[in-house]
Amino acid sequence: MNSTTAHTVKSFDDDLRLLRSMIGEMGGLARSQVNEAITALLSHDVELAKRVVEADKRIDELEMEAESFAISIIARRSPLAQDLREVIAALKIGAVIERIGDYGKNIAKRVEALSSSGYRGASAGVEQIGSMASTLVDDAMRSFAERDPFLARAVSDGDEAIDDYYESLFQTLLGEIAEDPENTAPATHLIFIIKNLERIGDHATNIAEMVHYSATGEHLEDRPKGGDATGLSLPL
Amino acid sequence: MNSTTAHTVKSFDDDLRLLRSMIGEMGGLARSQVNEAITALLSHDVELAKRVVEADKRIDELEMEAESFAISIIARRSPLAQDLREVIAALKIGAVIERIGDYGKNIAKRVEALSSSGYRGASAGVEQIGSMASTLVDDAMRSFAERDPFLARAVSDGDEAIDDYYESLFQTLLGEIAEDPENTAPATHLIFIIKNLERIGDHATNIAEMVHYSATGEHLEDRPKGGDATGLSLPL
Amino acid sequence: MATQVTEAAAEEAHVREQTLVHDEIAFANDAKMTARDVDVFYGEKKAVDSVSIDVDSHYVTAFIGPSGCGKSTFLRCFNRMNDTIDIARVQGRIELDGEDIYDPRMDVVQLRARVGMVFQKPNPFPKSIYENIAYGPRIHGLASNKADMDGIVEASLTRAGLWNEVKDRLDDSGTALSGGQQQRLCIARAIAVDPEVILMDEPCSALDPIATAKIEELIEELKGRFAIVIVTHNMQQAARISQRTAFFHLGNLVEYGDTETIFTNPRADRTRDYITGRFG
Amino acid sequence: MATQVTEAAAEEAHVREQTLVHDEIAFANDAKMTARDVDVFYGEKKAVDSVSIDVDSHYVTAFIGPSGCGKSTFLRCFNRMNDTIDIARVQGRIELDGEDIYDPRMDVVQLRARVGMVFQKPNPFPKSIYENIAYGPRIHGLASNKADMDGIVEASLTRAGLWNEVKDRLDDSGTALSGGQQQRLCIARAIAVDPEVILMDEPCSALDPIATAKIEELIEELKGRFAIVIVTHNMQQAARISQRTAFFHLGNLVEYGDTETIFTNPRADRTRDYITGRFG
Amino acid sequence: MTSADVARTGTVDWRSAQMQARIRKRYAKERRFRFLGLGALVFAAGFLLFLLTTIVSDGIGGFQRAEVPLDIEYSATTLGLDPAQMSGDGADYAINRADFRSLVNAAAEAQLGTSEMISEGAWLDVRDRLRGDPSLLGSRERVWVVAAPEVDLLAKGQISFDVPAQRRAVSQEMINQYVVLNDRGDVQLSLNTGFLTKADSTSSELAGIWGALLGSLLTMAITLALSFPIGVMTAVYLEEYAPRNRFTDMIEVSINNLAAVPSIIFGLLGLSVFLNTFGMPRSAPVVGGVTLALMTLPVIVIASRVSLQSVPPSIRDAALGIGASRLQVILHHILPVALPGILTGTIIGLSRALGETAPLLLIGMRAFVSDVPGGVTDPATALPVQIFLWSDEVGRGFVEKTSAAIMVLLAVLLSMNGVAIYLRNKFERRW
Amino acid sequence: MSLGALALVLLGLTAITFAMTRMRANAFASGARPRDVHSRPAYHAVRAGLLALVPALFLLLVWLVIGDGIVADRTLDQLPQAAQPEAGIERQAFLTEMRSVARGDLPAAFNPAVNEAVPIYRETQASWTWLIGGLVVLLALIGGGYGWLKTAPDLRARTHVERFATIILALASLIAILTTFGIVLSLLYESLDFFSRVNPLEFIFGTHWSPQTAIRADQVGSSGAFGAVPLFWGTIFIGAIIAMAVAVPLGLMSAIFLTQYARPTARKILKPLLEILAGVPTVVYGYFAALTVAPAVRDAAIAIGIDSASSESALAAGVVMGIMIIPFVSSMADDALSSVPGAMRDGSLAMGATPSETIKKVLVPAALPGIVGGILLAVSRAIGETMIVVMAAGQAARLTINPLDSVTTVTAQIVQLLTGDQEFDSAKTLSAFALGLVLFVVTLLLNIYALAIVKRYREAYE
Ligand SMILES: Nc1ncnc2c1ncn2[C@@H]1O[C@H](COP(=O)(O)OP(=O)(O)OP(=O)(O)O)[C@@H](O)[C@H]1O
Ligand SMILES: Nc1ncnc2c1ncn2[C@@H]1O[C@H](COP(=O)(O)OP(=O)(O)OP(=O)(O)O)[C@@H](O)[C@H]1O
Ligand SMILES: [Mg+2]
Ligand SMILES: [Mg+2]
Ligand SMILES: O=P([O-])([O-])[O-]
Repeated sequence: MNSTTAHTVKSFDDDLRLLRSMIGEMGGLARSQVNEAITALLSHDVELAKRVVEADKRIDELEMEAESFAISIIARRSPLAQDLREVIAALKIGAVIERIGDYGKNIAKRVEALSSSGYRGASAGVEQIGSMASTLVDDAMRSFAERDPFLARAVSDGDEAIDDYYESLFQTLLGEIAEDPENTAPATHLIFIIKNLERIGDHATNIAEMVHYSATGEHLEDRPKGGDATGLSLPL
Repeated sequence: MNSTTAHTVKSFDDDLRLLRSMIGEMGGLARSQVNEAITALLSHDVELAKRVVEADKRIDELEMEAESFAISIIARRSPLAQDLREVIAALKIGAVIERIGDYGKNIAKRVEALSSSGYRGASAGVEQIGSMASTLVDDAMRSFAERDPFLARAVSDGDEAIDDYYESLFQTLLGEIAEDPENTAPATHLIFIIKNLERIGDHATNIAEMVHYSATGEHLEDRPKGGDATGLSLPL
Repeated sequence: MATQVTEAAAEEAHVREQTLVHDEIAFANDAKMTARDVDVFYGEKKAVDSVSIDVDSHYVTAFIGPSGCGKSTFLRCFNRMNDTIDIARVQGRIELDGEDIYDPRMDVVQLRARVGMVFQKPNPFPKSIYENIAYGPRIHGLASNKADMDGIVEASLTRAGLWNEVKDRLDDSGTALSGGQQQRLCIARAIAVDPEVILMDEPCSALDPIATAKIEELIEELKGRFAIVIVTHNMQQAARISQRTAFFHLGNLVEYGDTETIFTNPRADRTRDYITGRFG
Repeated sequence: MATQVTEAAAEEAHVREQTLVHDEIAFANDAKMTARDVDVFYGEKKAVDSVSIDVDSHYVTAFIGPSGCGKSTFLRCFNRMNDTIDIARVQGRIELDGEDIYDPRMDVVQLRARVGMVFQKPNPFPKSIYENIAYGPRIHGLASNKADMDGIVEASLTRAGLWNEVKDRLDDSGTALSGGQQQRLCIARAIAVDPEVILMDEPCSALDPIATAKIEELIEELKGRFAIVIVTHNMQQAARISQRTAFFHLGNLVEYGDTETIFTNPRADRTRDYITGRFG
Repeated sequence: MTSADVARTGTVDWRSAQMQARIRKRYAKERRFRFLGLGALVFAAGFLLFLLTTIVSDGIGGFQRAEVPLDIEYSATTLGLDPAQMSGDGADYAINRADFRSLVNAAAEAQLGTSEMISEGAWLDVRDRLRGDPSLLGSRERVWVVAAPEVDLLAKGQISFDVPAQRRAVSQEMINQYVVLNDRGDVQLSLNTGFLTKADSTSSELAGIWGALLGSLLTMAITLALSFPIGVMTAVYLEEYAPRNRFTDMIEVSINNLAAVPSIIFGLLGLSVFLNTFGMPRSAPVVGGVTLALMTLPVIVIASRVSLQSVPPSIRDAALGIGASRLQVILHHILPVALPGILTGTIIGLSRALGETAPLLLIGMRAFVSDVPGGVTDPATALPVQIFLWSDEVGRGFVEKTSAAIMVLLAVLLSMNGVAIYLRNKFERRW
Repeated sequence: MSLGALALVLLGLTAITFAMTRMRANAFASGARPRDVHSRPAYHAVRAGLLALVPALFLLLVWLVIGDGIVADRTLDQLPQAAQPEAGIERQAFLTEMRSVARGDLPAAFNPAVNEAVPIYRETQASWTWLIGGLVVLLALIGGGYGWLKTAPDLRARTHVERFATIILALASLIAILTTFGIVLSLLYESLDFFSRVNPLEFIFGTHWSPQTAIRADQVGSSGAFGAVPLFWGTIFIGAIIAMAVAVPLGLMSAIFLTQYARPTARKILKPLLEILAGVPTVVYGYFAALTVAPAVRDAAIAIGIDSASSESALAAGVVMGIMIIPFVSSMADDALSSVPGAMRDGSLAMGATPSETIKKVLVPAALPGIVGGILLAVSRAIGETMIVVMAAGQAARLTINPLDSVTTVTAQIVQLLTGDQEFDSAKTLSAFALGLVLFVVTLLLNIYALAIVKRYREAYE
């Protein structure tokens, strides 16, 4: 349902394009935040981690800008139908990306504690889940950029893999704590980190879902719920 | 800045009122979800926990309804200024409340694992942080219902207390894991639970912030960032 | 010349291709008025092309569409006001409560009492406010005495939300009111003969936002009691006050359905383009 | 009677109390036109009350406000079109590039060439399209020969986005165009004399949404080249096309500032009430 | 009933017998009313038709005249003409002094037995023939000369034989002679050229309207020359310039009232101001023209103002808005658009003036003028006055002359109105 | 130098000034930015041309009016004392004769003194003409030169030209006022003269009208001779009663049918037909009334047994006048009905009213002020109508309500009194002016009232 017709008032198109590009930029930033946070974590690069923390401000700023701009578009243009859905989706996607950025920052903030702890377990698993999350964000943003409801649906499906992977990593880390109580603090940090990455996956799914709504006007049937991965399946 | 003037088109007021009441209802539901989840947790009431999990669906439904309704208001009424801010705020607050509900559900989902584990530590602390979070949600919803920017500011400030309390509880629980590796799994659950409650506090703050924006048109100066409490101050 | 004709034909074929997007509501079971395959010609020119629609008693139905798409023309078929235009010719079937209104046995005078109309520019009669309202009931013999008539006048004005503003000056001329009040007076006048359907042709386009808001508020209140059909240029207005929206284009009914759906998620491309301001 | 007067006085006092809410932009440094303490009277009646405003070259400035609040009256001060109304009297100072336009030495004819105007209803001359455009340049002697004039006509029509639609029928009458085209023709005509400021008094209120969108698009394109001041009833329109908005009420300038601020977060209560549709 | 919630929806039973009867009555009234309207129009149109047919049937004969043949010998001696004089400047003078009357009367008496059968002015035609062709002098030819009015009546069958002989306009003797002549084929009806080329005369068969027509045309020329420019300028001033003040109010009131002041008052004005005070010549087209100009002025002013007003103000605004000066606005935009209307009004005003009689009577344009006027200060009469004068004549022959003159007047007026209607239809503009 | 030649010279000078100024203005206008040049070259040219033309033309016109008098005076001054005519009529006759001879209209004058004066006259005239001609040319040169010299970029030539045009237009509009004043003054002047001879009360309230008897000097103002009441009655009877009884219903119904029922094609035919009825001159109606209608009325009256019927009857005149007024009433009603907005009609039809209900209850009431105003104007017209009554109503000043009687009207009497030989000094002649005054005042009041109604009505729909 890609609409190729332009608005009679071209500046309306310009506005929408600008809004999309703001969101797109945010998405790109958030994704690289996540990547760099993981890199910093794996390479124990405290400096890089600090930069990631610093860079999050930019995303926050962008989000506020995008939000104001979306509100301004609504106020100025009274968009309807597809246009309205698109603006609302942008508004909500912006908030979600900001959250992804925050997760990235949160991961980066834990880097110093982890690197100073000397604990080096589960790094392959973290790298793996990190790249899964990053890819998911990437796909979600691509579906947004291309207004592609099919890709969006694929993203939504892709989230399950990350959830499963999180479960197994979580088990592993719990095991490590049980193995050596010294590991408790760093492993707990790592648990939070992988939880964050799992949440990033959920949020990417949210984005995809909004893209689907914006493009088709219909909600995806099984709406995956954010913050809902409890890891309940773990035997206790 | 409470506006008492009614719209000339009364049904516009009716629409806004309905939207507010939908959000209000969601808020009430979410708060009782949190309360009941904590109760279930403390009293090891698996049945209650199940009901909480079940009841979350209602919040999700309500959120979708509220969102559609907000979009419909924008489409049908082209709200401006305060009205627009209010609708947008409602849209975003709805999403946040849904998130709070999810956290409540998440807590409830952990009840079964915890109660079957037999671990009974830190319950006083959990009760305390639970009631703090619940109060914060309550205050946030009150500030929303009364369009009260001052109360909203107070909520924003109250969040700090919960963050501090979370830190100390987190330390305590880490200590318990270190003490007895058997505690690892349940304590980790408890860590997630208090983390969730801390996040609920953050989200209440978010709501307050949106209320402030909606009522005054200005963002609160220091915007607290969700998902940003890393517990970094903890010594490792 | 020949190419032009061909092009026009091609264009028309294209238009026909895009069939009507209809909710099931287009053909409601308890419709107050139904139109089936209505064509309207002005001389040789077809202004409305095979439109079928059902108007429900309980809703406000809005007709939107670009200028000249035939909204007014089609609306005026519902009370046969097109009869007053010499060159206008209506084909197809329009029913009011199942009766064909273009049947020769249908009495136009009664039809128009049952299907009232409010026009673009407020057109109160240059008589007193009281006489403006009393006119319809009087010609139709609806009041048997002065007290009856007073009652009708008061009730109609009250329903039109004008009673409090004018009750102390019922003898003033209707034309001495402000534009918005005049339009409400016209609505009250239409109500006074106890119609079943009220047709409104851009009733707010001559009014400022304040007066417009008041009329919209009034329509909101009348909804349910009368079947209301309103033509409007203002999409926001259609979105605000109607429950059903019909989108016309080049004399065709392109889409008819639930207002919210039309404005948030229209099905036809032409509707979407029009609603979102993509006019080519 | 006495009470009425007192009430009126109290009302007025109340109105005055609410002082103007102004951004600093109300008094820009590089303003193209400035108005200071402008009062306009129709006979004894004050229609505009002590309005000060700066119009910037680079922006579209919108005047909004309820009907009769004096928007048009104030707008018409900027090119002294109020001179044509016998009973209108203007006090205060209005400057164009620092020159007082109400100075007796200021020549009205030249002023009006520099400050063009577009009216509510499209008003092309009943002449050919070409002559419509050429008229202004001709009386002001802007073209020295036919080729020059052709150039001006083409350039103006092109800028008004009309050239492609009319280039093959420049000899047709301007009144034979559609309403929206006519209005663009009028804008082209105003552009043709190379004005510095263009005043528009509800230029779209007689047009349908499609034509309106085209005019808005045109205004968007002209912005920056000319200082544009536009009066509009349609708040959405003001929000869409302007960068500065002034809200008038009962002859007062209530608020003047950045359009986005006005429409998302107005400062004055009266502005907010008007914008959000709370008309009492 | 004090509240709105008295639900009345659907309470009216349109099908009830009472309602149906009511409807039928209403439709019957409708038909009666419509019929009355049509009747009024038919009556008005019928009257017009009746008037026109009466006039035409009465007047058509005015364009014909009866002629009888006479053999005329242009004898130089009888006429006292010297063939040598018949060329050069002296010819006219000589011919004018020649006694054609006796020549023709003698011929009539000789050939018809009496000169009663030919018109008193029959000799004029004979003289004109010779003047046209001097070489005829000395020759002999058969000339159809104008017959006497009685013969005219008889030839046109306007003498009814039903009435008793003593009440007939023609003596029995005359009738007998006419029958003889007619049986010989010596009476013919031919086109009355004199009617369109000559001035008034006391004998109906010789009277023409050219003098009156020319008088009317001269009068109208003066009227047009004065009233058109002044009227248009006044209208432009009032519509485009005049500030609202006492002075303009006075002008306006004056004009509106002048437009409805009875025309005879203008006659009084002309009489007392132009004739008695300024001492202008009586019976002259110039006075008639000035008087009628004053009468026409308000018509033109009002028509012009209406026409100017119908130029939408938006055009003014448009022109002013791009910096046209007031004069430019008027000359470039307003007058061109208003001109058809102004011209229509002017023509209608003029045609009214052309048909006007009363004021001309008062300023003496009712005099008997048997010469075609040569200029605007020469005594003249006007077409409608001529009609009035002829209608008063007792001579039976003047009845058809009057009607014929009316036909000419109506023809002129109709063509003027035709032009006005054409102009109006052609340039009528819907804004 | 003849006047024509002088006028030509003047026009030539104007044209030259125009052309030269235009060139001068073109020179500075072509280089400059339009904003630096106040007026377009054409305006400069027109301004200078007017400066050349107007003062000179004014002098010329003044000379045209008073010149002949001056020349005559100078001529007479040069004559020997004895040859000079005495003032007054004699002088007038002398001058007339002198001028005729000088023009060549007369070969020679009867008065030998005139013959003497002619060459002097010619000479004086020639020298004065040359003098004035020179002055005119000089004025034109000075004015044109001044205009040319003053031409500069910042000269507000446009403003000047505009102001000149305004003055000319204002002057033109003065004519209307002058006419009104002329009418009022002349009527008043003559009427005052009349009322100094006849008691105004007698005139207004007297019931006996017999102006002929008043010719004899000893009977001036004698009782009853100038009682105008029968005339007033006759006027009202014919114009306001009989004529209106015919014109109002027929005119109104015609207008209603035309505007509301007739199809466009029918309207296109019927409306001009009515206009023709309006365009027929009154003298034709008069003729028709006198020749056809009056005898018919009389015959009809006799047929139904009224033997007293005269061949000149109020009825005949009134009916024909009524028919004449139909188009007037109809077009006023048509205007009034058409200016009721179409929306009003739609509004009523949409209520379920039949067309005739709409007409009777909405349109006509809405248009009523306009219609009433129109009828009043029609009355004013009818009572001022002259020819029909002159030709068909008769001359008998009689107070009667029998429409078959002959009556006379104010206008008929005015014509009667003022045609034929008149003695301007007689009460009989002057009484016509008194009648005119009454007629004027009455129609004036009617008009003012009617126009006020119509105007207020029109404003209601604007
Ligand atoms: N009386 C008429 N005679 C001839 N054609 C007409 C007449 N009225 C309308 N039309 C034509 O019929 C078509 C439909 O007109 P209609 O007035 O129904 O359009 P509309 O949708 O109401 O437009 P608008 O929004 O401008 O009122 C147009 O092309 C118009 O030109
Ligand atoms: N020509 C006039 N003569 C007298 N009063 C006038 C005139 N024009 C406007 N007014 C009055 O001046 C006030 C301001 O009028 P103005 O036309 O400026 O209002 P506006 O804001 O443009 O309203 P709208 O939105 O209806 O065009 C109104 O009260 C109006 O009645
Ligand atoms: Mg329409
Ligand atoms: Mg305005
Ligand atoms: O982003 P959340 O932490 O609210 O799930």
